[in-house]
Amino acid sequence: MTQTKKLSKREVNKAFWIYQLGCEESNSYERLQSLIFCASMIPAIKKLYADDKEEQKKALKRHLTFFNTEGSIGSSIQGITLAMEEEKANGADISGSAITSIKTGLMGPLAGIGDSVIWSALMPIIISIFIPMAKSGNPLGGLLPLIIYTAITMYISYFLIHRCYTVGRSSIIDLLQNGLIKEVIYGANVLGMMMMGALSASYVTVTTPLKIHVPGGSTIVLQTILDSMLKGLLPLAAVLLIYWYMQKKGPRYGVIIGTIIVISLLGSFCGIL
Amino acid sequence: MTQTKKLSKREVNKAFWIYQLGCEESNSYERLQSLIFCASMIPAIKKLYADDKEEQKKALKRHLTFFNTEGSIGSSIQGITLAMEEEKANGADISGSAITSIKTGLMGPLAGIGDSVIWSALMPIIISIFIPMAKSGNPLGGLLPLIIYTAITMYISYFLIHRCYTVGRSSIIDLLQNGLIKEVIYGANVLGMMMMGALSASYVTVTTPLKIHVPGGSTIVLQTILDSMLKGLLPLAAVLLIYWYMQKKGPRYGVIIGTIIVISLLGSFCGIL
Amino acid sequence: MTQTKKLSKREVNKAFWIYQLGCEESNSYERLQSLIFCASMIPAIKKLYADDKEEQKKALKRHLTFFNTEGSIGSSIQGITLAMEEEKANGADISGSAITSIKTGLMGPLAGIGDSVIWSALMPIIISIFIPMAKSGNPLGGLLPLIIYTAITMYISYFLIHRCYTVGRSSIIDLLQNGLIKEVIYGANVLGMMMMGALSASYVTVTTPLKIHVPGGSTIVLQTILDSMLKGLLPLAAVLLIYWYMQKKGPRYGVIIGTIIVISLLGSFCGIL
Amino acid sequence: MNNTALAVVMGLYFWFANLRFGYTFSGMLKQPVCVALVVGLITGQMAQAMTIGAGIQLMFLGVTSTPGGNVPNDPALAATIAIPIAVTLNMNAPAAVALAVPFGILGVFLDQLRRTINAIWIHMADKDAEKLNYKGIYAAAFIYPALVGFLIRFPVVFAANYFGRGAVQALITAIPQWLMHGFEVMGSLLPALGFALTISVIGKKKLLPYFFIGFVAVVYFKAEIMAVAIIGVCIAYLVRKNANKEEAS
Amino acid sequence: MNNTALAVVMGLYFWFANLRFGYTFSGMLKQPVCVALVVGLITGQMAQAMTIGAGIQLMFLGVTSTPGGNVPNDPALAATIAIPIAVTLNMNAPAAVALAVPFGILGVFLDQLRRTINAIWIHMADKDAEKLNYKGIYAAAFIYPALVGFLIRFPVVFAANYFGRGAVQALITAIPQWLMHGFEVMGSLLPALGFALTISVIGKKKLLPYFFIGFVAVVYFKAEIMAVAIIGVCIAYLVRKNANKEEAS
Amino acid sequence: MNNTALAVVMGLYFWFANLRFGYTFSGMLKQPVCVALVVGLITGQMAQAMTIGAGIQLMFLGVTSTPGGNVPNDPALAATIAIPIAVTLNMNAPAAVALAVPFGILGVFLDQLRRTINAIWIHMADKDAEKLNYKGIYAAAFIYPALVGFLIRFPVVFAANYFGRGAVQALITAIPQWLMHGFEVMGSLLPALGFALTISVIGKKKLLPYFFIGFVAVVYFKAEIMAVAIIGVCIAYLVRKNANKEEAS
Ligand SMILES: OC[C@H]1O[C@H](O)[C@@H](O)[C@@H](O)[C@@H]1O
Ligand SMILES: OC[C@H]1O[C@H](O)[C@@H](O)[C@@H](O)[C@@H]1O
Ligand SMILES: OC[C@H]1O[C@H](O)[C@@H](O)[C@@H](O)[C@@H]1O
Repeated sequence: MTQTKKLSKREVNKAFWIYQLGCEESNSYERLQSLIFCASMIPAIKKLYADDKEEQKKALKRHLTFFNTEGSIGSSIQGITLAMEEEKANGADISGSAITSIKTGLMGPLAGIGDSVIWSALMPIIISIFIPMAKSGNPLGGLLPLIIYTAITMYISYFLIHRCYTVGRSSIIDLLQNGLIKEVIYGANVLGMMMMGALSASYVTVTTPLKIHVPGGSTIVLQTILDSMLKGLLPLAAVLLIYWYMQKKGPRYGVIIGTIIVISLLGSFCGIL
Repeated sequence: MTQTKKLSKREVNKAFWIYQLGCEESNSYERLQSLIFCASMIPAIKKLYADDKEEQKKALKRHLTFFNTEGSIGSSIQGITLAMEEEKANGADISGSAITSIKTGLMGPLAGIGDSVIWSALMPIIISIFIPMAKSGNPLGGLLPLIIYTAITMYISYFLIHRCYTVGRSSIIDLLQNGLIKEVIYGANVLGMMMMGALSASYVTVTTPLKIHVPGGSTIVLQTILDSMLKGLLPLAAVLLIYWYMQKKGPRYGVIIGTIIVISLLGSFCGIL
Repeated sequence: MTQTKKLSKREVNKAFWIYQLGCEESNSYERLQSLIFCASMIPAIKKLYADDKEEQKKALKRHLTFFNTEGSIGSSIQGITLAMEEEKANGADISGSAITSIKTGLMGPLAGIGDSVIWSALMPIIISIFIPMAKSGNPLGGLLPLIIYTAITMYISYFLIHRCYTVGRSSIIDLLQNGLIKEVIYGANVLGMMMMGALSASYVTVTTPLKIHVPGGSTIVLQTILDSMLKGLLPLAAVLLIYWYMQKKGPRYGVIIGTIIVISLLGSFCGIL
Repeated sequence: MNNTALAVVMGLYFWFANLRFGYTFSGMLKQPVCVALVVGLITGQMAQAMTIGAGIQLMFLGVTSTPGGNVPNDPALAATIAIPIAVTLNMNAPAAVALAVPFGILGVFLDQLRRTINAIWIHMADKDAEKLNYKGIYAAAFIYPALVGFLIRFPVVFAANYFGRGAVQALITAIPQWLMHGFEVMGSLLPALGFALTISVIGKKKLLPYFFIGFVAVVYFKAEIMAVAIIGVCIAYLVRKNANKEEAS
Repeated sequence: MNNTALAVVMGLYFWFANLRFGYTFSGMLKQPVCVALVVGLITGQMAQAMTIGAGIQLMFLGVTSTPGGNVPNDPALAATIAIPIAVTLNMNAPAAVALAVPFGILGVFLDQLRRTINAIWIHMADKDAEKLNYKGIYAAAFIYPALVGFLIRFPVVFAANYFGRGAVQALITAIPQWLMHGFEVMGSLLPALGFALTISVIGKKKLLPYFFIGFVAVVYFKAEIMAVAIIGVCIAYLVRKNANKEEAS
Repeated sequence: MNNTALAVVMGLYFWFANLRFGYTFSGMLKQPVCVALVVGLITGQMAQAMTIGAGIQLMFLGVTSTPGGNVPNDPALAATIAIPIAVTLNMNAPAAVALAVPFGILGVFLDQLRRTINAIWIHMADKDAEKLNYKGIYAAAFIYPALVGFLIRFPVVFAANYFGRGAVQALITAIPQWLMHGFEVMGSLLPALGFALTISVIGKKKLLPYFFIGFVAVVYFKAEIMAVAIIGVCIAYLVRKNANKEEAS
């Protein structure tokens, strides 16, 4: 019986650092984070398939396929992947495509959660806490957010990659089959949705200055009518229209941003925005 | 094999208009909307049972039995009924009492939903939006609610009768057996209940002016004590007492309204309301 | 066949009064309310086991084992116990330990509910209602809470002991097996938890007066930063820390209260609390 | 336009609005803001009519629901009498509101009369069905209620407008304070009937907690109706699956 | 009534209230507003006594719960000493509150003494049970705790009232600001113990989210306790079926 | 420190921050409050730099999310140009904010350029994988993007700072009111894109009701983000079991 191959803390840490440092740097429209994900697997690949060049190549190629997720909590996918590669290297019946499937299956939900919680909520909240300081001219208003946000997110990432590697090793299949992961993702999505609603209401602040003078002297302030219909109607409409457009036509980013520019300038020019 | 009988858009539209225009006009204490429901079925009955006078009579009588629901969303019952009559005319094994059962089963829940959403919520909300306009003397404050409310409700009705006729034709039984209708009604009832609570709190505004002067100089304002027990205690009590009375004794409408008059005048006279 | 033994209203009432009057009086660290629970069973024991001294002794001892619950709603346990003793005296196959088990099983949940609802919520609410009166010098501000609170809680207790005795007699097992009791306890726990949260926020009012003067003139008010992180952070921390400590180390009451005293005095001395 | 004409138009308006021809259309037609529009057109004092209409409308906002056809209050009778009189007598809004209250209640009884009489037509329709007299059924549904309705509705409003002005002026000064206030109290209590009726019609006791949530949201959290409506829709959607669970138990 | 009499009555009151005869009755008797009532009756300065009682009561509102019999603070000792002294010395409410704090905490230890001693009676009852001595059990439950309780409770309050006035006057001027404030901080922290204890007694970690909901409702949405209570009842009713689900998992 | 040096440092800062070396670290580095810190250090006018940075930051608070790598707005370009200019020209905060807006949008296109170019390195990596050239993959991931990034980022910011001051002064007086306001409108609309993108990424239509609940909580109940976050966590925990139910249906 051949000796069991086993990753050490070292390789997991390397994977963590490579991905954390570089996951945005090489991010491209074509395959987003695939390059860095692959790079982060290199130390493990070298060790696990040390005696088999072909397997090394296969592994590299497997991790160069499309990958994208939110980097902070996405490190959990690295953990699971490392565990699966290890199993595979030890002869377990895990196909390359199984690994890819699990990566692909998890990356979407985790992106949604991370984007809404880590970036849309945590980051502005931390900045907000120190804005009064910054306003009063205190440099800590800039330094503390940098330190605190980085520290929190790195800690989460670090915890998740190690935790998922450990759990993943003992029972990947269990983890995925029992409802737990589903529950966590479901709950996090609920949270994410609520945050998006709250943040849309807080940060999308468009209103209309339009006033209509009715013959007879009275004036109709359009925004007042909109407010009595539904407060925040315009911001809500903006978010939902963009969302709806993306659902129909895909993320045509340029079109949307162009339209926003045109509407803003035209609206301002005509006095309706 | 005999030719399939099929209602055209025309008959459905006629049913829609007859019911929408007349469902309140002939509304009586005895059988409420049965007369108009029957009238609205006439065009379809003529077409479906064109060659069978006896079936026509039976159908008319069947639709003269007790019927009452909220007219706007109640048109969905018309749609389903038309679909069932069509099936029956084509020889499907649908008894007259089956049709009556479905009408009777749906009319109650839909009345509850429609009364609370269409009448208790939608109507005052639309009026409220334009009250500032009306207050400032603008005639649009009267015209716009008329147009908008009528348009919205008619659209809903029109949509529902056609939709339910179409769906009803393909699979009435399915529709009723799978949980969907139950879910919709349940959800709408939840909404209705919340609206009733909110509206009771907003529109039932009774308070007590009673003050008790305690020997020693201090004054007890009864309303303050009631408020510190439960804000809106009197309005809540009013709604729940009437509700409770109706549950016990049935909708003895005259008694209730008479009692309200007496309590109001007496209460005002004695200075306790 | 021997004559059926049956408790009369008299014995139930006696049990009620003994427990209501004395459940706190003899409350000890060792076995808390066991003494009074046993005492409250004496009239029933005398009657049910009138002809069997040994059974009397056994019953007394059985009810001298550890017992503790919230006295107001805890009377329901008395009711159930009386019913079970009656069954047992009539020869039903109920062991002494079965009786003890049910007592023990119910006393915890009921304590949680009663403590949070009867004591933590009902009592301060009733007092609060009359505090304005008291403040203005009116003696009713002291008298009315005494009467009202005592009346309400005694009524609840009285109702529960009789009700549970009656229901208990017909179908103790049913009651416990179908989910109803579980549901009631679950719901009441939910309420209790919410009340604890609300009350913690209302009554734990610790804040920090600490101000840090930054070179350059601006001042950081620590409480402002804490508030922008999480309003009520210190009170929440206080409650959760104590809770967590008790989970780990058990209810080391003296240690906790001592720590609070030390922290308060030290904190005040150093100007951080 | 002279007073007689105004009285005639109001009588006709009241007849037509309470005919309830057009389910939601007529429901809105009965509202004071709509009546005010017509009074404004006829008298030429649009601004004043609308302002008074808006004032009266506020009192009737809670009573637009008519479960089982029962109105807790009739805005149409109140408005077709109070608004023209208030406008032509130059009364202020609060006085007009007080004037409207008793007619609102009177209207309830007028409506009960209508729906009692309507029982006649359904019996006629029973016979027409036997004879397959389709025209007869249509007539029972549309023509007869309109004709008889004219007899019981037009005279009331016409007379009140034609003769009322003087009487009202006398009344307004004569009516004791407590009675005025008594009417106000009625106005604040009557919506309760409508809401209680609707809860009855919904008829699900197990859902009462939602009623209390809505109530508390408004009295304690100052929630606006629209906010409750949106949250209500969201909650309704999220808990809809309980339909089956509740059924089971 | 002279001071000796006042001191005696207060001593007796404290003894009786903390005897806890009558479960909820005595629980309320321990509250400052009730003590104030008695002080008012005896001194004849009802208005002043009630006002001061109300002030002290506020500080003890959060500590009425006594899970497992443990009081985080004893309003009765605080009130039976602070209220009479404050009234007779004409102190204002804030000073009376500060005076009350340390006695509230002292009361905790007095109560621990009581419950330690109470262990004696349960052992007596064990023996009585063996001999079927029913009277003995009753006595252990009612008579002995009352007698011994008198010895450990009456003297404290009597002495504090009898000798206290002078000492208090001296103390009030001598006590440093930070110590006074330290007592306030204690008062603001102690309720935490009661609530933490109650959460422990409820003992369902999975329900902690409801705790946070209640907390947030108050700190962020300024919810009143009553509003949380009503919403809480509604939610409790609506989610009760989860009892079985949670069990299963 | 003279202007040239300031322009160089800003150019380097912008290059490094938008290199995105360090995932969350660089994400924060791009924020105006962090840029302000550096400007303050260099110019010695820390207080003023921080104040202006805080003002600009407010406008970018809603756009920190970058789902799929798409930024709806680039705070880094806006800040590295607007803050130094505003500080050295002694502009007030609102003027600095208006100045920042167009650069924020320009930055989006610069970032699209970066991510288009980045496609080159992934193709290089494909070949390296074939040859098991591990060093090559690392270089593709870290070295090349940094080098090329310098070419497309440094010049823009350097030039804007070096030549910009004069132009900006002229511009600020010349720009019409409506255009200024148009930029403001853009700033108020752009966050919508980020949030819509994130909802897309979450991708569960059935959960939209939670979106509305969050929205209503803020617009109607004035909820703070933190309150929504806590309630959100609680609700998420309480409803997590629905995961399986929803799946099934
Ligand atoms: O309550 C159901 C229904 O009853 C009557 O038919 C009318 O009042 C309707 O407006 C109402 O919706
Ligand atoms: O906690 C349960 C219970 O414990 C003790 O017996 C007493 O303090 C009661 O008041 C309390 O309800
Ligand atoms: O949306 C998922 C993911 O997409 C890109 O890779 C980056 O913008 C990340 O910041 C983001 O989290």
